Amino acid sequence: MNEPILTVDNLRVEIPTRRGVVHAVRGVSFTVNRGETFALVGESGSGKTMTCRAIVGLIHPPGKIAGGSVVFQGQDLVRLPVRDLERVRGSGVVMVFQDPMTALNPVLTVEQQITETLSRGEPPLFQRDRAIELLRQVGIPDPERRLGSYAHQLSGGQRQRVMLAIALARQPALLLADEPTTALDVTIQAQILRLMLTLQKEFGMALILVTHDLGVVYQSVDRVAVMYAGQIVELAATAELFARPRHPYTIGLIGSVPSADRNRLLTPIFGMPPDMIDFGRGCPFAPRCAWATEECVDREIPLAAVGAEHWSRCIHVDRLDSAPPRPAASPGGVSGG
Amino acid sequence: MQNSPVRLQTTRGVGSLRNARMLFALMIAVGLMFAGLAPSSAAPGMKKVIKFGVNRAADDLDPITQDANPNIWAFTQIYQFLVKVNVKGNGFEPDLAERWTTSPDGKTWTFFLRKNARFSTGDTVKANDVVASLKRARDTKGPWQWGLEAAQDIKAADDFTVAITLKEPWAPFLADISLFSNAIIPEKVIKNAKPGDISNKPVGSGPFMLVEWKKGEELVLKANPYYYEKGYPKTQELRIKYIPDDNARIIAVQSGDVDGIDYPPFSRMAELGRDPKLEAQLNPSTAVSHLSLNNRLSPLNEVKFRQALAYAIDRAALVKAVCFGVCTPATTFLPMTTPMFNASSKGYPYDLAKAKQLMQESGIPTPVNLKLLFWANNAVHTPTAVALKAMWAKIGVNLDLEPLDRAAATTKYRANNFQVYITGWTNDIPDPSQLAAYELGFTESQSYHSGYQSKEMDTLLARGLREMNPEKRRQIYYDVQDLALKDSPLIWLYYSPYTIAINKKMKGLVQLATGPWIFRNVTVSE
Amino acid sequence: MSTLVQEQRIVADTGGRPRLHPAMVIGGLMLLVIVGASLLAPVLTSYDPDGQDFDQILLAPGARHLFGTDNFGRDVLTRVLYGARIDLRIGILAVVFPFLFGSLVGSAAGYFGGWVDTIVMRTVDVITAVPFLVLVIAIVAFLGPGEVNILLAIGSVGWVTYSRLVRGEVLREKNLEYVAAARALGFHRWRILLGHVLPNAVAPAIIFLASDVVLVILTTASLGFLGLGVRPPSPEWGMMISEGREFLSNGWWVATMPGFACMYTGLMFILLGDGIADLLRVKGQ
Amino acid sequence: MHLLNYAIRRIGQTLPVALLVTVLIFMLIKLLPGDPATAILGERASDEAVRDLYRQWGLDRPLWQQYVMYMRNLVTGDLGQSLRYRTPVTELLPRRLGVTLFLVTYSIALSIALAVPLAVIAATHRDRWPDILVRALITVPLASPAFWLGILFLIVFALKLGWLPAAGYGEGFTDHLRHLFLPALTLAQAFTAVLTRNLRSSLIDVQTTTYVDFARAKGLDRQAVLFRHILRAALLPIVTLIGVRISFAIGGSVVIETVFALPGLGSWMVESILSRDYMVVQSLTLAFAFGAMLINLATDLVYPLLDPRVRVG
Repeated sequence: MNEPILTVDNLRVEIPTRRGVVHAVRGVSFTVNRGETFALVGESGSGKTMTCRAIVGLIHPPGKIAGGSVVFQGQDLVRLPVRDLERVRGSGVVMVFQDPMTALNPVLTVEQQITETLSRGEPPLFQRDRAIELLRQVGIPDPERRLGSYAHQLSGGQRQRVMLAIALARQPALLLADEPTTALDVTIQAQILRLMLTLQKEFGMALILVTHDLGVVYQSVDRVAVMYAGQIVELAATAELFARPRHPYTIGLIGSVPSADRNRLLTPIFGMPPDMIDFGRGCPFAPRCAWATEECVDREIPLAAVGAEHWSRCIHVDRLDSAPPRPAASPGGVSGG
Repeated sequence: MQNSPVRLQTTRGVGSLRNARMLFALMIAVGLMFAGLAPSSAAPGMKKVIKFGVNRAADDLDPITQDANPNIWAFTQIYQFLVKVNVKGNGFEPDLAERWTTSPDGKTWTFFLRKNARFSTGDTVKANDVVASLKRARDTKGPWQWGLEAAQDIKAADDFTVAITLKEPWAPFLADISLFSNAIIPEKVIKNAKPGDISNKPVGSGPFMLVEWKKGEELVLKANPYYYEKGYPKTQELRIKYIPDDNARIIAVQSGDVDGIDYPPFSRMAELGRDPKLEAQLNPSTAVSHLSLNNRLSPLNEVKFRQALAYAIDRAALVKAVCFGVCTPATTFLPMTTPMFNASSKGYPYDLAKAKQLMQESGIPTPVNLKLLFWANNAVHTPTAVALKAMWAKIGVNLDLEPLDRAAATTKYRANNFQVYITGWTNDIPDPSQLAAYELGFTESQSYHSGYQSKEMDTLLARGLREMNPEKRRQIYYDVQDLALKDSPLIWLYYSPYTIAINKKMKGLVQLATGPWIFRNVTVSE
Repeated sequence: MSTLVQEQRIVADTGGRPRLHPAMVIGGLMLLVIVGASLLAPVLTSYDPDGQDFDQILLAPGARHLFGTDNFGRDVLTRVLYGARIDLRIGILAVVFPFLFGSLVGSAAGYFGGWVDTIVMRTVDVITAVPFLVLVIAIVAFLGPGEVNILLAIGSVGWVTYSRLVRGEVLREKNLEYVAAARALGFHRWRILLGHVLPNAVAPAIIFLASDVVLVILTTASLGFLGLGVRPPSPEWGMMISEGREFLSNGWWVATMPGFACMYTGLMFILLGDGIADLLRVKGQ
Repeated sequence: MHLLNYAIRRIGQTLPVALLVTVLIFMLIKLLPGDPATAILGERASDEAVRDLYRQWGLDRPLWQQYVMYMRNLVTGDLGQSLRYRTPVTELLPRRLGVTLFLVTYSIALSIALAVPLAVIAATHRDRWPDILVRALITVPLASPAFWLGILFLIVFALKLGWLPAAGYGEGFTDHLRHLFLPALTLAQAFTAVLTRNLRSSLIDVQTTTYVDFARAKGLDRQAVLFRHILRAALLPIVTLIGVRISFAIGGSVVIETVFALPGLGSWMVESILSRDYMVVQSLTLAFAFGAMLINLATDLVYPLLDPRVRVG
């Protein structure tokens, strides 16, 4: 069970711009096991999407992977020739995207987009049957009729299901899902999420779920990595993380999750995410952190084990259980600029 | 008048002899290979088709209505005439008429037809065909009726004799009868023709006949199988291709797409001459380039002003800039090649001082504004206009250039709605009378629309038409040339040659001074 | 200010402030050079653009005549420099008026719809049904050659493209919220159209403008080729090219030098156009 | 048969336009200074001869009568006679139409064949030297007069290298391909440049779309992604461009046909305008107008087939 299928080590992604180099991913390392459900959580711009794109080799130029490795089933995808990488995609790793409207080709039918994914050489009739079967598996009613539809003729939920059908066409071992429910109606979000988890079991895949919503994560994933400013700041099993968050940012995130408990106030995280171009050496969260001290700004802070299978990038781990020494940064406070 | 036909006859004889031998050899060779198949008459090593690129397309092949050279020059291939102009353009030689006589009073001309001439339909050319054709030419309204103006009666004496009675003795009659509009067409065709038939499907007894006409693109002519002279034309097919753009035409001959082209611009002659594959020919012509001045308008009605303008033109420079040296400054209104051209005339040499003095004498205050009308997009007119502007500026004349497309310019000019107009002339007959009447006689064309009118000139012109003594007639035309220069109703600029460029493999092409090419002797080696 | 989830774009151009596009800078410099050179022509060369010298015919480029001389012994460089004035003038005038007229008509058609739209668009259809060059040739043949007539001919056909472009944009813009808002505020419709809609709708037309200048200069050249260009002895480049084509083999410079000038100007306007397009796109975002 | 209905309705809508075009051109050419009789008979013709010809052609009648006569003939399919060639226009038209259609189609095909690889190279190497090179390269033809380029092509390829014929149209399809290569290439220059520019930016837009990412992410190889997903979508806006451009190409053929001595519609049109061959000018204008109309219609009809999001109507 604990056999790793993906090992990401010290992954770095850089995007040169006119203002300077954006360090989108800064030395991210984690492991995903076979059949496991793993979540990458963070604000927009924290580097979680870039991490996923880097794993499947889909960073748009001029952005590039600046270092590190992505070992999938024994192969380093970063150093793999494009032709071989293409072979790994689809049957090995697949990524699905946030907005199914833009992720489906508008001028190809559902059938065309499924069958082109299937391996070559199968007779057309067989491909058609496979397509119908896949659509049925993702819960599309009347799949025969839907084969000839175009993306714009489907509802949002149906589009996401079709995208899943396409992604599963070659039974991948690992599915990367980048905010798969964000673009959907709230009522449908849960359905899709449940569907994904069901399919994950059915296909025996590992799943990396990327989300900014800790609420999504709570009941459905095995382990969670919290990202901030291109780094993993905390990594732990889900229950452990929610029970014993060991990073101020995680605490902030958990605090900002709406819950059924009406008595609890939402605690916003004040301040702005940091500038991704010009970092100091210290903790990038320090300007927004209620526990921050001089030391936080002065030195680089490593990801350190803080418990069993629990890592955090905070030097004040021990003080986090007590109340913050001062209120968090004031509204409109320090920005990254 | 005598020399050149004889010389031509000789070369023709040799040519046909050689051709016959070759033909014989070929017949044997081909006969051995394809017994029973009709042999091609092309000599071995010779192309079966001549391709010739021209700058204007033929559009109408009815000889009596046409003014445009491409049509006229096609007539020469398709039709025959009673007599034809010799190569030099200064005399005549027999064509359908083997010989001719004049009555002592000079009023009756008798033409004796050769008996072996046949139309491309196979019918023999007889006197009734000649009579019908000439009557049609004389009696149908058109620009060329003057060609038979003098003919009162046209009769067939017998099948092969035609008698023409004139109103009065007419000096240029033989020249007139050689005019292209007097081409001989079968009487049958004339009688049965619907309007446009002759224009589109011409029938004649010339060396070639029209087989296909892609209008505005190509004329396909094939040898007339009944042509009276055996062994001619030497090449079985002639394609006249319309390639209007100068560059395209030159490149076509340089690259071998066609065997020859007409009118390469003067500017390219030196370069074409250097091309080892080509022969750039400057053929004597009857072309005179001139300015028509509107003598009706002030200050152009002042003879001194017109003379000043004429003196102020540096014709040598014009020849350099416009003709790249291949033209000759004009000294009289007549082309150098026309009989009775006065070679001792000095014309108007470039003399700026004299021009300025004449300007002063005329009392016309400067600057004078003049408008120059000319054809746009013409390789010769535009540079002429540009040069004139600079030259006349020196005597205080401010020339405003007005280029118009051909149709618009011509209409304006014909309506006398112009001040100065660049134009030019080519003779259609080897005699000064046509040009003299047109350019200096008011009745014919208001003196080339200049409006010039002179009793003295009119008298001279009338005498010139009727004087039968060659020496006296010459003197009359010398006087005409002097008077024309003195009155200067027009300004003559330069004489230009015809230009053609042909592949050196093409032999036997002749271009008459009146313009038409003669293709009957042409061969092109492979 | 606080948000639960902060947005930040990782993509380039985070500044949001319009930057000077390099194409714009190069194009602008080129424009400066050619305008300067044409204005300073009398200083830069001692020759007269129409000054003929029959002893100096078709001289190859050399020290005395950098671009050689033509068949009248005129200095080609001098003519090219003076020609720049004419070509820039034709190019810009023949574009500005159609642009103004076309934009106005097109926006009115798009905004008011109904019979205004019908009349305008049918007129546009009629004009576009005949190939541009053919129509211009007919009009120039009618008016006679000359600079003003060329301007009129090109202008009377050229506005069509602008009116189409602007109409399409106006149709899109007029349904946007700000128009409804302006209407709700009781602004007069002309004020809404000219003050609000048009400035937003005119961007594609402005982008087209720069490439249209190139097109106009080339059209003028084609007219020259067909004998319908400006009047000689004007040193207009198209005329120079078309007159010089007679000498391509024995005096290549006569046609080639103005050809290069034409290309230079074309490149310049294309760069300027790219720059403007970029600027407007940044603004539009 | 929804499409058919639409097509019929569209043609119905454009008929008044075509009618207006005939009026416009009829007026325009009749207003041109200069007349066909003078153009044909030349400057030496007698006034009488010119008047006769006018009467013969019916050009002495009032303009509106001439127009009615023309339209009446038109309805019966009679385009009138070429005044200059004394031949029915319908007899002269097919061959010349063939030349121009061949030339224009050929040039568009060449444009696409050139522009697609150029644009792909440029877009995939965005802002790197191949892109800069391509973009610099295509501004050259965009900014040079077509006839000038045509003459240079003629000198280099027909004359110096002797690879291709210099003039004419040839007989038979392969011969046409050879003869028309240089003219088509010259005509294609400007369009290639425009197409490359548009296609490049279109490709760049499409390249970064999520559906292309997804196509890659789901394991398609580069060829499949390029041809099925990127090019197909990127070519969509180009279809409209081609429609617009064809009528441009027909206009451009006026000059190209003259440079290369091709007996097509364009050169015929100019010749006919210059010789005031009224009937030919009218007929050709009508032919051009119908052509433009058909092309617009075709674009409108084809577009929904290519892009399912767009519906006819």
